[in-house]
Amino acid sequence: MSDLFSELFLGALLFGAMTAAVPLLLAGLGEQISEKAGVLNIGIEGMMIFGAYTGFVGAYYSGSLWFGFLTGALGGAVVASIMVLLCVRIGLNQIVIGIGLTLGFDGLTALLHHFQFSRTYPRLAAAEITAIPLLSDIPVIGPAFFRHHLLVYLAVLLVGVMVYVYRRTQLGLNLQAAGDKPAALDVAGVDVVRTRTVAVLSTGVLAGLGGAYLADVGAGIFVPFITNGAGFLGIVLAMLARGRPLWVLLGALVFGLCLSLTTALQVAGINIPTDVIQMIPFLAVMAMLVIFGRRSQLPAALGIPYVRGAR
Amino acid sequence: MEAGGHPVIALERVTKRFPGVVANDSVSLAIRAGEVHVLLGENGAGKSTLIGMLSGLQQPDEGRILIDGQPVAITSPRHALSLGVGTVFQHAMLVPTLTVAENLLLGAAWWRRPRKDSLRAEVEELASSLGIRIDLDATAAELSLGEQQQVEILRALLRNSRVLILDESTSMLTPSGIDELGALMRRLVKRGLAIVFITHKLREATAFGDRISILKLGRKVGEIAPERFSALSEDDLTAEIVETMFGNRRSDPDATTRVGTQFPADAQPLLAVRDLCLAPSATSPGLSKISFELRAGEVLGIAGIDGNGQKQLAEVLAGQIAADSGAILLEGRPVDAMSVGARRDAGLRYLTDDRLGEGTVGAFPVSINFFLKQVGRSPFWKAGIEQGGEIDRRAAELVRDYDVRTPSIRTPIGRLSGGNIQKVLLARELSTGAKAVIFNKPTYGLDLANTLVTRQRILDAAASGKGTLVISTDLEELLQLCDRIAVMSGGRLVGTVANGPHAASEVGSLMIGLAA
Amino acid sequence: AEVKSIAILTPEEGTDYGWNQQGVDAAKAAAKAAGVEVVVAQGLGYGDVRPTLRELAEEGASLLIAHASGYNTAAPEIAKELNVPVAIVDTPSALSKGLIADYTLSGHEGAYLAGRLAAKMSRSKTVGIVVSGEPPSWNSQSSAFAKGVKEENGDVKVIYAVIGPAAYSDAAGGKRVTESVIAAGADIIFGQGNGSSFGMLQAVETTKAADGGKVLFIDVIGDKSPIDKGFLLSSVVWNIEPVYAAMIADLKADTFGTKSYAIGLKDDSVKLLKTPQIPDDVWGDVQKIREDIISGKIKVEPVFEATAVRALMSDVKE
Amino acid sequence: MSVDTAPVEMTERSIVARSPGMRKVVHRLVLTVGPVLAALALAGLLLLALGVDPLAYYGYVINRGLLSPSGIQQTLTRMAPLLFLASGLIVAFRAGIWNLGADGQFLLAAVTAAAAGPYFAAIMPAWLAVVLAFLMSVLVAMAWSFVPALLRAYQGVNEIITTLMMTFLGTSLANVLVKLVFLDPGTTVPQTRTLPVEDRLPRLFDTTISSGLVLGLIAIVAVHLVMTRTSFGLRLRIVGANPRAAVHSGLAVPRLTLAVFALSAGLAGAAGAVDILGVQGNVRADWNPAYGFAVIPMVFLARFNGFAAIAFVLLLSVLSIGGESAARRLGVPNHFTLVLVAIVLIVLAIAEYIDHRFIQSRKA
Ligand SMILES: Nc1ncnc2c1ncn2[C@@H]1O[C@H](COP(=O)(O)OP(=O)(O)OP(=O)(O)O)[C@@H](O)[C@H]1O
Ligand SMILES: Nc1ncnc2c1ncn2[C@@H]1O[C@H](COP(=O)(O)OP(=O)(O)OP(=O)(O)O)[C@@H](O)[C@H]1O
Ligand SMILES: [Mg+2]
Ligand SMILES: [Mg+2]
Repeated sequence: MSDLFSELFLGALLFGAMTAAVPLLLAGLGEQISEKAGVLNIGIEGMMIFGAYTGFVGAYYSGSLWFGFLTGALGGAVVASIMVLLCVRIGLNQIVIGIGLTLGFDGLTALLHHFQFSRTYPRLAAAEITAIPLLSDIPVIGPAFFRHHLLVYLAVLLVGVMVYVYRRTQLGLNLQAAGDKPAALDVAGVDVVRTRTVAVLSTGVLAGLGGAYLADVGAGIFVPFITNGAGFLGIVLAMLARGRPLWVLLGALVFGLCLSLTTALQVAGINIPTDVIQMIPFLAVMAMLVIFGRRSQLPAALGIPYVRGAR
Repeated sequence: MEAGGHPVIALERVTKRFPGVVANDSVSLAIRAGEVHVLLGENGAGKSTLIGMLSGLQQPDEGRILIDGQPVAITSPRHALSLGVGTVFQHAMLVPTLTVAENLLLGAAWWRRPRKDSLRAEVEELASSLGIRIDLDATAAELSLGEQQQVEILRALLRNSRVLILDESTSMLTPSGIDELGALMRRLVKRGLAIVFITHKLREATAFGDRISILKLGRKVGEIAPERFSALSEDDLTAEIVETMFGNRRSDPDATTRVGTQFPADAQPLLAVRDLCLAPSATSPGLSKISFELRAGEVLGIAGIDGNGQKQLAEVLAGQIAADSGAILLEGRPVDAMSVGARRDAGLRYLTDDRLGEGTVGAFPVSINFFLKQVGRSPFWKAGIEQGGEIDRRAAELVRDYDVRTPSIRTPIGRLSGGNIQKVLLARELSTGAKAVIFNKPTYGLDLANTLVTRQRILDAAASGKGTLVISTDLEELLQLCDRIAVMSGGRLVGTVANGPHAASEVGSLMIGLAA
Repeated sequence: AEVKSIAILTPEEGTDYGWNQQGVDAAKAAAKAAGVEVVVAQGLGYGDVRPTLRELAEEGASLLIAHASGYNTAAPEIAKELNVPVAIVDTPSALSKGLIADYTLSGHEGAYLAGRLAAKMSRSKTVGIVVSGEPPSWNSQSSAFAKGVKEENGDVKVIYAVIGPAAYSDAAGGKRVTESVIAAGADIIFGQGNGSSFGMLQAVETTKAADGGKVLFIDVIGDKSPIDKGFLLSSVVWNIEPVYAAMIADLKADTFGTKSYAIGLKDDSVKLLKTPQIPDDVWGDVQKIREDIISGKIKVEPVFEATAVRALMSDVKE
Repeated sequence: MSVDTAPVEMTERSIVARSPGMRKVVHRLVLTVGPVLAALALAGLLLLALGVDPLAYYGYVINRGLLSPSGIQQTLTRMAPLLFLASGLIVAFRAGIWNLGADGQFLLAAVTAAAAGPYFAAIMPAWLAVVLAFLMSVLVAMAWSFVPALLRAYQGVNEIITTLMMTFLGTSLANVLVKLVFLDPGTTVPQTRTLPVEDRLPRLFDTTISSGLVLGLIAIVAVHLVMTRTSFGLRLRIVGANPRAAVHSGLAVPRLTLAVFALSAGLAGAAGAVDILGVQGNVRADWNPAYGFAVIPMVFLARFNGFAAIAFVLLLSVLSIGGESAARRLGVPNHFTLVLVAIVLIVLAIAEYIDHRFIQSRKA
């Protein structure tokens, strides 16, 4: 059986891991922005599924993946703007609205799919690959990590961008202040509501983009509930990474690898139920928490709506 | 001299209402360049609200605000800053997780790279000219409240404000700190700044002010212009202020100092503390070999600049944190092993300085807050079941005895003023079975009347044979209350002096590190 | 007894070109043929269907077809409670006269044929089986397919991969796993999965085989040719109508619940789909094999347990 | 982690102002019914867009979910596990513990009940078997929350992360147990042995309503009374409203935290147990109704008040039971029920906000 493990196969496994990781990465980075700014964005699953739908529709009717990503990002932003209106502007309970949005858009997209695609199941053409010169020729590694759609590289670049934003820009300071002590940010002359609005909308854009990638590149088709839980993985990643984008990338990759590991073991004929392998990353993280578990400094104002001058 | 410049800001018949209260009732006020304008008034008089409107946190319901003679609607803090109004708020307004530098940089355009270097230069220059020292790279959370206030003042000046507003900024400072701030204010007004200074301490008002306005229940009930201000002697001034604030003549509580009663050295100590040690942390110097004895009926003061381990000492004594080593004996019996609850039962009580933070549950009614430390005890709970009637009866009693001003015993305590919250805490700690009581900053943020009440409670407690430990950053307070005053610095007790004529200077020199 | 109406309950909408659609369509057809009413309750999910079963029973349905292995605990209970005939899947043991009938749908004979076909047509001598879950009816087809491959040509490798837990709607997972299996050398994919099977199809359509040629897809249960782009090699198509028709007949004859129903090659209730991708000579051979199975010359035993199937896979590989 | 404590504060007030009075009840009722109607109108527009007559749809929902004798029985039966979940969440949320792991605790308890029930039933009287299975499930659920509890109590590790992860873990573990450990050899379908109908929790009188409903009601009322009328409940509420005040008042915060987790998870476990021992009889692989996820918002909308929670849980059940029926009759995909529930949630939340504003302005 070992002869099955050709370079080609190993490459494909890692390629699959990467492909599976990208939506988690985007969702995680997105959630991270909201949480930094003090908004617990439980609605991210809803933003992803709607992004997946609008992203697919856009790509399918325009024939352009990039247009699909655009519509996907917009779709996510639409859901996010509901969250902004209800949770950031008028300060409704973020958990209630978050769950409401997730349920609602799961259902809505399933409905839309039913009336639009459930007889034709349209599928997209293969996503065009951008091979990175030289790197893409390395055996295994090359096809695994350097023959992807351009968006994948951009998503990874985004990690660096976010590190820069958090560490080196006023925006970074504003976001952190909005999460740790909004009143102080306000009296320093920065509008807290606006800052959080920006944060939540960015989350929507990234989550929507993640959903669009999942549908357009990951699956090439939209089916109901296609995101099944990716958004919640994003929340877990963001909370574990606590403001460090690199950790989100790391976590996303680990989850992706575990998925491919499943396939690898099966192909090798090793008889472990998929469920067991799915548990590995969570077990690892819990173990880490138990061993190193230190106080997790989540933003002090996380989940608390800000009202100027209230006491 | 500098008084009598043109009004930078003028409020015209400004009114602000909140659910159930008129916080400001057509208040008119002129704030002039080159003038320290002192705002006095009881808790809840409306001072902070007035400030809130000047700094854009709130908008007036009626009346208008003029800047340089032009009516302006100050819509947001950003707007206020752009108009040159810088405010240091009553409650610290720094982001604890950011460094001092980052805090100072907050507010610049969002796409900018934080310009740390140019900031460093500016701060160097400004700070030295003001004679204050600031570590830009320290995290805000590491700073003592005093240092935080300095940072906030600096921030206001960095934004070259024309008007600087200080809301109860001295409540956290030591005498020397207060004097420094006073001197600083004088220097600033010389530069042509306009300053609004809110305090509950008449001494500060008379010492640093040019003009005084007095608020009462939201109304402006009096103003003393610079001319009269300089004309009157300090005592007359004080008298007049007290007159306007309280109607009947009542003397400034800080005026008198008490001569400590000498306790026979062989008297059995009520509370004995031996070599208490606690490891230092990022935010505190910890405790090193703290030892002292407190006798029944004695008032022992602990002076010192805020953040020198006083809070840690109090919490170790109360059992909220465990000491690394050392012993605490109450009536000769060690209590080190006891829990907070057990120590309380034994008669060791702790009245915290953080009223809303840990002293009370703001959302809970006054009645429950009285018994926060007796949850589950009869007669208020029987077999774990809440005895509503019993609780309400006793609560009503305490509200009466301690003269707590609250709409009802069901009012969420967070709604009450600090002064009234303090009365609830006093009632809770002093009511039944107290032997040794630790008071931490007992009158911080309280107005004159509440301050007097609180201090009288402490003296009564001592008179009734309780041992009382008073931690305060307010030296006058200690001089007025204590038999002996110990000075704390860097987590150590650097010396103890018997109260008396020379106590003030001795304590002062101990604070700044000279041996007594 | 007289039969006024029958009702069918499916976990997903009957628009999946698969299990649910075949069930719904068959029920409609059978009802039409027998001239009885049909009630369709679809998209009920895999949760508790008792409320719907009760409601349908009260509405006077003469037969409740619980078309999901997940319903085979609830349905018999309701049958006994309200004394209404129900038909359930994958539970031959539950037969009860006049009350409970079982139809264990297994396309294993067809899957065996598909295996033979795949082995004949694989250029790389490697074929893949991708499933989104391991319910009995799929297991029996997976194993039979593998058996068919091996008996056609012992050198052909079979790669078996399960997408992941509860991956019925995981189209992305379907595509990912299928791509890996193709990368491992497979140029024919035998795919079973609801929503996820569209991901498998997508992978087949967008991924080249190792030799740069086309990868072909063998589907199950339904007929996806309406949405095919030229990659559908075949499908093990189930026609459940005869089963439901027989049930209605047995109800009328009061013999309901005395036998369990099955589908098979002989009455074409299981048949291999002929597509343009299949050369006529190959199709001819396959038809001969079909005869042998019907005549009993070739025996194909269904294997339903997941563990057994996996075990089988690891040694068919050698 | 602090999640918007506004609702908590509200309850605290409404509790201490221990004069519910008809007026308040009516007020609340209006404040619930009104928005629900508004939400239905909103969802009605969507139905129209789908070419379905909203009135007909809602007619079926009400009729099946509430009015028809058998329908209401289904609704009430469905409420049993939801009530237990709600009571578990109330305990946690009031104590400021954001236990988002209810579904994992629910599933593992369900598997335990499904494994233990039939096993015990074979060797002892049915009632005893059910009781034992019930207790075991509760214990398992408690155990499942133990690690997050310890981490929160002694390490300050935020429980939202840990409980979310434990839910992912629990879902997988439940599947592993069903597929590998407790597999019923009698069938090819991956599921546990089945507890015979006659051995399950008794039904009420001659209805099909599971007596789990009664247990659920008892549980949630008990929880409400404990939280609002006893010293233990007050301690938990202090920890929830102001942990530092709890330390200052000498409460043993870590131990209380452990207690909260145990109670909350235990009740979630009880939910799984009553669902299996009362209705399902067994657990199938990949079975996950995710009730907890749907109940969380209901508990918030009820402002952590047990009685209000009963009403909201009823609403949820009516919508899910009635919606299924209406969808079938009118040929709307069942997914519409999801959308309906979501709209109701959001509109209720908005109404709550408006009411809050109204009260404030009335004070002025
Ligand atoms: N955000 C608010 N919401 C409701 N009422 C408020 C609010 N802020 C202030 N008030 C009301 O306005 C009155 C004035 O409060 P304010 O804080 O201005 O008093 P103050 O003079 O600053 O008291 P102190 O000296 O104790 O700081 C209070 O009695 C209170 O009832
Ligand atoms: N949310 C609120 N609603 C109504 N009145 C309030 C509210 N918060 C505070 N107040 C009122 O504001 C006045 C001042 O409040 P504040 O908290 O400033 O008291 P304080 O005496 O200044 O205590 P501290 O000096 O410690 O802040 C008090 O009269 C209090 O009743
Ligand atoms: Mg004030
Ligand atoms: Mg104040």
